[in-house]
Amino acid sequence: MVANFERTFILHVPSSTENLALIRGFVSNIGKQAGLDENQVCMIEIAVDEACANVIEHAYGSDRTKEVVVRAKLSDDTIEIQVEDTGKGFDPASVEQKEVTRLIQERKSGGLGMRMMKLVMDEVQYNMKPGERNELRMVKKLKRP
Amino acid sequence: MVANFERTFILHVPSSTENLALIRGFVSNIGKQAGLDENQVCMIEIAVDEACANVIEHAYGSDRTKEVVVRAKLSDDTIEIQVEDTGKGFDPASVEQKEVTRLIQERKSGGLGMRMMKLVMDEVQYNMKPGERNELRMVKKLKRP
Amino acid sequence: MPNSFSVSGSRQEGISVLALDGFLDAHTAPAFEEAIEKEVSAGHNRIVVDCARLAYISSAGLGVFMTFIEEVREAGGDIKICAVIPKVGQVFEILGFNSLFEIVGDIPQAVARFAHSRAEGG
Amino acid sequence: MPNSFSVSGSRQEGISVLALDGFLDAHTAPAFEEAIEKEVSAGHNRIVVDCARLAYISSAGLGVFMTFIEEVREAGGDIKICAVIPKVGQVFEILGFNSLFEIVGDIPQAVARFAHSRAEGG
Ligand SMILES: Nc1ncnc2c1ncn2[C@@H]1O[C@H](COP(=O)(O)OP(=O)(O)O)[C@@H](O)[C@H]1O
Ligand SMILES: Nc1ncnc2c1ncn2[C@@H]1O[C@H](COP(=O)(O)OP(=O)(O)O)[C@@H](O)[C@H]1O
Repeated sequence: MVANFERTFILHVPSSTENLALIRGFVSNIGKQAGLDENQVCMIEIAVDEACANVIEHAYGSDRTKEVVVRAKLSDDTIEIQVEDTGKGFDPASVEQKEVTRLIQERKSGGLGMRMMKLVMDEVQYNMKPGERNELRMVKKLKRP
Repeated sequence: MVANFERTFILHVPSSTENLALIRGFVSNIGKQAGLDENQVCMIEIAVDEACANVIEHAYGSDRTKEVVVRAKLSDDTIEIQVEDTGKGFDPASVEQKEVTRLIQERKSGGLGMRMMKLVMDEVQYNMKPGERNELRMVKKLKRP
Repeated sequence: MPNSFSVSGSRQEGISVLALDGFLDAHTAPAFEEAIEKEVSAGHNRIVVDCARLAYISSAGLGVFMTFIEEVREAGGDIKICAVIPKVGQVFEILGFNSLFEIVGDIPQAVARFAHSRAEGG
Repeated sequence: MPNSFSVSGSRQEGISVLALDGFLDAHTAPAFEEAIEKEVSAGHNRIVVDCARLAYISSAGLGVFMTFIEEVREAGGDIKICAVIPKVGQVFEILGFNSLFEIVGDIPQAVARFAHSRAEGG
């Protein structure tokens, strides 16, 4: 593995859940290049999967003509991932995080995505300009052996 | 599979042979979405692998700070792939295509990449602006059943 | 296919076993939901979900378990999960599913867990 | 690793068997080249390349065969290729390697092909 310089990877795909597998493959390869083990790689795959699924379903309302952009920056001690959309945006602070037991009582099928991202990544930060450029930035610290 | 509209996918990666696997994964996923079978998918993977390996080795002379861009456009009846670099470029017409037997006699390890692309794809076309934007465009027709 | 996922169902000792295979995400979750829905509609409330060949799960997959668990439990049944690979297991764990669902080693163990519970409706 | 590739070598009846595993491209070809180079330097000119676990090959991988074939043949040896999966086989075929290299079904067949040829140098 060669490090000591920042490496940037960018992926643009049509906004369709069909492309979540492609996005995960992209993230997985980069995670392995970062020296993460299989389970850690899977955790980052999930965080990005959740972020992109939200963009596809919520930001774009399943409009398949839109585009999801995933940027990954690999440095010596972090892997930084940005998910970008030009969709309707939202106020993440206004989203109520319900307990899983409550979601179950209410027979909800959703409401775990953002929690998953926060549990898995070291930083999760939204930056919204609805209709222009909404951005979700996630950082994972690399604990080098 | 939903078709009837064009889908565009773009991948940017640092110019390093380490990223050929990532590029192949990208192409493979798109090939499968196009409905190609495993062997056909592999042929397109190879064409793009050869194109990108040439950019990494020849256009950029293994300068890992440079970027390789792969664009794929999926329509109802074609898969079109563009490989872009800002490297030194070359005149494809001036490259002599030697027989494999001759390459073997001369103990060459290279000289098969461009031939491979041409054998596998229906169209292969270079568009050179050295230092600015060199582009290799390859098209594969989809023979729908 | 890159996003390949399939569910196959069988009945064992009055219990429905749904075997998941592949990648369970927002794209493929509807297929899993449909499969569980079919069991529940048929009055089959004792369900084992065999995850031996499940390579990946995201929250969309977990959502399917959440949607149905109350309903089958109210009907005297349950959804038991078995044979989870570590990569998938860590997802269940991280979201606290381990304390909300019974997750066991293999199908026979999952089936046995139903043995002592009351008979289901159908 | 996504670009995983490995070569492992063994000797059978005075023949070097190199087993390739994974993806052979411009990134991994140097490892294969090194392995063949080592055999040839040791005077081992009768080489079988076992492709049973080779999932992918690009022209960079084919280039390794091209580099050494003349040298080992001049020394009375050969490089025989065996157990190629169809995806890899179509690459050999499309570039005409089938008429330039002996490509057979498995290691014993490849080894047997050396039986009638002259003894090698070392
Ligand atoms: N990128 C986004 N654009 C618009 N709304 C979003 C976005 N991400 C999340 N949301 C909103 O936040 C809610 C909670 O998201 P999440 O925790 O991922 O659960 P789920 O997506 O399963 O509902 C969503 O239901 C949606 O209303
Ligand atoms: N993208 C490129 N930029 C600059 N030179 C190139 C490029 N692609 C090919 N070439 C030139 O064409 C030659 C033949 O390429 P190719 O047939 O792919 O074989 P190989 O790459 O194995 O030499 C190369 O050796 C190189 O000189």
